[in-house]
Amino acid sequence: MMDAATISSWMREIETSVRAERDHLVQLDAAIGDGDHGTNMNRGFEAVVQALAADNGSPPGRLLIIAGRTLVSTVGGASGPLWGSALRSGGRVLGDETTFDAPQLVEILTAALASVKDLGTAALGDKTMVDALEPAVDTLRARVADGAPLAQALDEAAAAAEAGMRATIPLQARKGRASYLGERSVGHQDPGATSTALIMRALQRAVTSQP
Amino acid sequence: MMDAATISSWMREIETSVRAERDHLVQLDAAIGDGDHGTNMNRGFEAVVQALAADNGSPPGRLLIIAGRTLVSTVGGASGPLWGSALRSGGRVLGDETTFDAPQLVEILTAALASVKDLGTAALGDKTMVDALEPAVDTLRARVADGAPLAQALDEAAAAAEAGMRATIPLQARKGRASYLGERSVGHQDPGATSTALIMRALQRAVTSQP
Amino acid sequence: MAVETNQMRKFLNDPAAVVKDSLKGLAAAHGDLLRYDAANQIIVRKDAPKKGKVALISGGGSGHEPLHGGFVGLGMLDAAAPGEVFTSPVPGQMLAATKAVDGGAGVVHIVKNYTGDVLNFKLAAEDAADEGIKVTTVVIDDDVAVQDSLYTAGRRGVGATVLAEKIAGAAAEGGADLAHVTDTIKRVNARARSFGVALSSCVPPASGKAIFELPEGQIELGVGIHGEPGRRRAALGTASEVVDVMVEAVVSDLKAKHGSKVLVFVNGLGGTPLLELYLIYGEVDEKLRKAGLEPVRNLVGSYITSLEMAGASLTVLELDEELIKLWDAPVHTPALRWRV
Amino acid sequence: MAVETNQMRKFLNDPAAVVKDSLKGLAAAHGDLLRYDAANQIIVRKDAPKKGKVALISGGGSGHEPLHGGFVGLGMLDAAAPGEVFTSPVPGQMLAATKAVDGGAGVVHIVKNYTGDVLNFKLAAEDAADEGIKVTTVVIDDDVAVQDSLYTAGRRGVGATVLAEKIAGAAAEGGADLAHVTDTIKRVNARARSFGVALSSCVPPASGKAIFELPEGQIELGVGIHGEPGRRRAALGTASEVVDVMVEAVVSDLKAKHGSKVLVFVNGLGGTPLLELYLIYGEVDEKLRKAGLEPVRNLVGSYITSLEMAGASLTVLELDEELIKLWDAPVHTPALRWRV
Ligand SMILES: Nc1ncnc2c1ncn2[C@@H]1O[C@H](COP(=O)(O)OP(=O)(O)O)[C@@H](O)[C@H]1O
Ligand SMILES: Nc1ncnc2c1ncn2[C@@H]1O[C@H](COP(=O)(O)OP(=O)(O)O)[C@@H](O)[C@H]1O
Ligand SMILES: [Mg+2]
Ligand SMILES: [Mg+2]
Ligand SMILES: [Mg+2]
Ligand SMILES: [Mg+2]
Repeated sequence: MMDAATISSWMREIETSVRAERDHLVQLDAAIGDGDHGTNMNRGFEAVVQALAADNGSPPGRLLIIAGRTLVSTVGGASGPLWGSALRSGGRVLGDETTFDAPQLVEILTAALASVKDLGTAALGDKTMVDALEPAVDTLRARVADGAPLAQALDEAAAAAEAGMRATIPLQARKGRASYLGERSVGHQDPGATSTALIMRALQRAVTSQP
Repeated sequence: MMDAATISSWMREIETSVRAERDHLVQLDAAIGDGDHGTNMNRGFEAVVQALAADNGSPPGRLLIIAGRTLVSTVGGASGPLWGSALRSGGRVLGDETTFDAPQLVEILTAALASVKDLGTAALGDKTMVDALEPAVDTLRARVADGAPLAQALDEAAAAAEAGMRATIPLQARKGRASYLGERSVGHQDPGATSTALIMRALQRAVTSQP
Repeated sequence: MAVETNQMRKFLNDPAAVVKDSLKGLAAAHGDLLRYDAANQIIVRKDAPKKGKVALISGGGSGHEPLHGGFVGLGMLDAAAPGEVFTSPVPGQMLAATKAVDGGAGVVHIVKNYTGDVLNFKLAAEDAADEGIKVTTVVIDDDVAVQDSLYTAGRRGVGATVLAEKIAGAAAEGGADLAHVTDTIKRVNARARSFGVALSSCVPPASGKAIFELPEGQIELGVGIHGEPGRRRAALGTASEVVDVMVEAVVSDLKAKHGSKVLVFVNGLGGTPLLELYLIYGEVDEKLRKAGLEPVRNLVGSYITSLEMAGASLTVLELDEELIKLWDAPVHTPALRWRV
Repeated sequence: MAVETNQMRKFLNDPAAVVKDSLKGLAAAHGDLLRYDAANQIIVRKDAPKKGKVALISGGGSGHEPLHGGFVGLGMLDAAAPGEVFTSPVPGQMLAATKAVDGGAGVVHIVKNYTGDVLNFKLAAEDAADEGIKVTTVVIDDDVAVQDSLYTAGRRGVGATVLAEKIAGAAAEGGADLAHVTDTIKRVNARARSFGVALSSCVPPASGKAIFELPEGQIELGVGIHGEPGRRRAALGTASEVVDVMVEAVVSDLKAKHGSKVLVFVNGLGGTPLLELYLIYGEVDEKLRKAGLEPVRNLVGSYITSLEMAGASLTVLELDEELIKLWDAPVHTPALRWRV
């Protein structure tokens, strides 16, 4: 079973890897955007970790909602509202339950993906974070349904996100700033898909490193 | 004896060598001024050559006055009024005489030097064109007084101008833009002294190449 | 002077605080017109809220100064919400600004069309609605360099934003209601087109690195205002050739009636001096007249910038009598002032 | 776009024609205020000569825009004589300008203290006097970066020129006579001090090359407005440290009475965006108050520039009631406009 601690360590894992990859994300965004994705995500998840550290005893769903609110109120840019609402809708799935299992984790991520697509109106292939998030969620759902061990399902989901991230390279962007470049967006990896892959890998680490 | 043809060929000789040294003069001025001395002098003497070509039959003194007016009305910068009034006062020395001899040439250049110093209030050692013009005029006066052949006297005068030009390198400028640099003006050759040396050398060529 | 240096050609204290430091200075210089609410990082018109007046707010990433904070004042914006450099502000800023200026007649959100701006303003508008404030939103998308389509993010909002803020601000100052002010902004956006070119990149303070490398003698055609490269790169020709491209792009898309009166906005991107902007204006004026348009108003200067980027943008607005009247109406802000 | 490229980050046609092309555009944009006399290369106020009004003219090298042409209009200059870039205009231009604006009450020549400007204006004033026009000349020399002495060219004229043109222009518009207008300019010059710093060189169109090389992380202290290097080079510190140097240089030389009201002019040299200029203003305002001076008026923007040079200058003018009244008086020029 997973609980509030799982969410907290997921957020800490994200903060660590986003900070480590900050400059890389900035470079990717400089190539086809405006060069701030690394600083945006870094600022946001630093704030999230602080907010959760200050929290005492909220259930996991609440923690996700707090994390989402924090992203919305600190990131700005496109990624702030998108990941912010994603985590908020994910959190609402759990209500006040203190623990959650694999199928519920699938529901959380399904709700998160839905709100990203709803708010951003991006579809698979538009060269956005959706290209990493959607395959990850689909993979997790399928493997959990097959009854695969969660650790393995999450590993495959993260791998699917990473594959989706790489698959954005040849695409021409249809959403976000990169779309302004038209053909010139081809040949570059989407920064948001890249940070999304980090977020899914962080989830796998958070869950498997659990006692 | 010298005449109007001497003045015309002097101006043509100046135009040729200033055009050839244009970029060098620009570089010298860029180091301690504002990088336009080469273009200024080039613009001015091109106009002078045109003006004299358009003239028919004016006496040498008038030609110098026309040349001076032309410099004043085309150069701008510090060098325009300075060389402009220099040639104008030099020309006034001759009135309407159609020929002039070595002692009169000394008078012309003496008047020219006087008006530069009067207008610009620069003294020897201030790191200006005066540092090239004054030794040249003094040398010419002395050698002509000694009864030296004019060609030789002019060669020594030009050499004195070139020595004065080089002697500006270690000086700290007290006049002109270079003075704004204070100690930083030390170690650079003054552009105006450099073009002055070209002008004196051009005079020597103009006179000696005479039939 | 300290040995510790900052590796940019910029006057900065803490690069992370550049926006706050600059807003502090703006307020210190123009305390007669506006105040800086540091807690919410918003610039608010001094006499706001004005009872019964429709309020206008705008916002977006910083680095485009004087946009938007420099346009707060009489006859223009009631508040501005500046984000970090090139990063959209967060909804909390727009919500605070909306509350600070609401005079009961409603608040218009003027939003440049960038995904981040649109989404953050959307969340703010929802929150404001929850608090019972009437909010309308108009998205500006005048940049013809970007191909528009249902399936893309659509065109960027650039120069028309300045014109819309001035013109709608005059309408609001004149007592127009929420529907009319909103409609006026939409009309400006519908009748204006822009195209930008860059001769250099710019250096965001946070990264300290140029966003792209542009060799001398090359030009980026179709750039926006966030240091992003343009649609294509070409050899830099004469100003006349560059202006041909800008005018053709704008005019062919605007499709104004022959003989229309137009407002011409020649905007500097931050690093291009006025000497060149006026040279460009001369070319634009001549070419527009050849194209059968009549420039009757103009604005020449750096009003919607991309930090210190060398470059310029052209915006052409087709005018009618009402728009001319509103453009000429009094305005008193740090960056635009006339008739007061 | 043509393959033949120009090797600068500039919008140019023929580099040799940049000044004329730009003046043409200025006149096209502001035909309501001024006209361009191309034959004499001067900008003249539209309604000049104004019978009985003292006329003000100024001039100097180009590359400092909006100075001087952008300051021609109601309440400021009657004419401007722009030379080639960074090169003094020739006497014929100032003579033509003087004749074009003389309304019988006399003409004041406002001259920035550069040998070239001083000598060319001197010759023009002599010619004007020969034609029976009353001309007075005031030389502006407010730059404290330059040590003054009887035996040198003396201080440069920089920021105070803008303030003198505005303030004396208001006096002339208000009907002051030649002696009073002349004296007003002298008072402004006597009560103003300036200091400039650069973070980059600039590129004159004629040569296409930077005048000096300044590595990133270095600053030139005490620069003028002709792309010349400063008095010394130092490591670039924080904005606060740089402003300490500027304020200390200006205040220690100005020696204003404690508690004096001052006008603070934070000027951009062309390539430094408003984001930074306001950041600088915030620092200056704070430090001046600490130094016991009271900023009651300010001007922040790029008004006397050095092409696209990155940098800024600070000018502080000690005010009295008359100077405040004249500063606040209506002005309507391309670059400065209020109360009309
Ligand atoms: N409409 C959208 N739907 C989903 N993701 C989007 C959308 N627009 C942009 N993104 C994602 O956001 C990323 C950019 O985020 P960021 O740089 O932080 O914001 P901004 O583009 O405002 O600077 C893009 O790489 C892309 O993955
Ligand atoms: N007061 C002066 N007296 C004599 N020569 C001067 C004086 N001021 C400047 N010069 C000369 O003028 C030269 C610079 O000329 P130029 O570059 O054409 O004008 P500017 O300095 O106005 O750009 C200097 O190198 C110096 O020799
Ligand atoms: Mg970005
Ligand atoms: Mg020079
Ligand atoms: Mg951004
Ligand atoms: Mg010069």
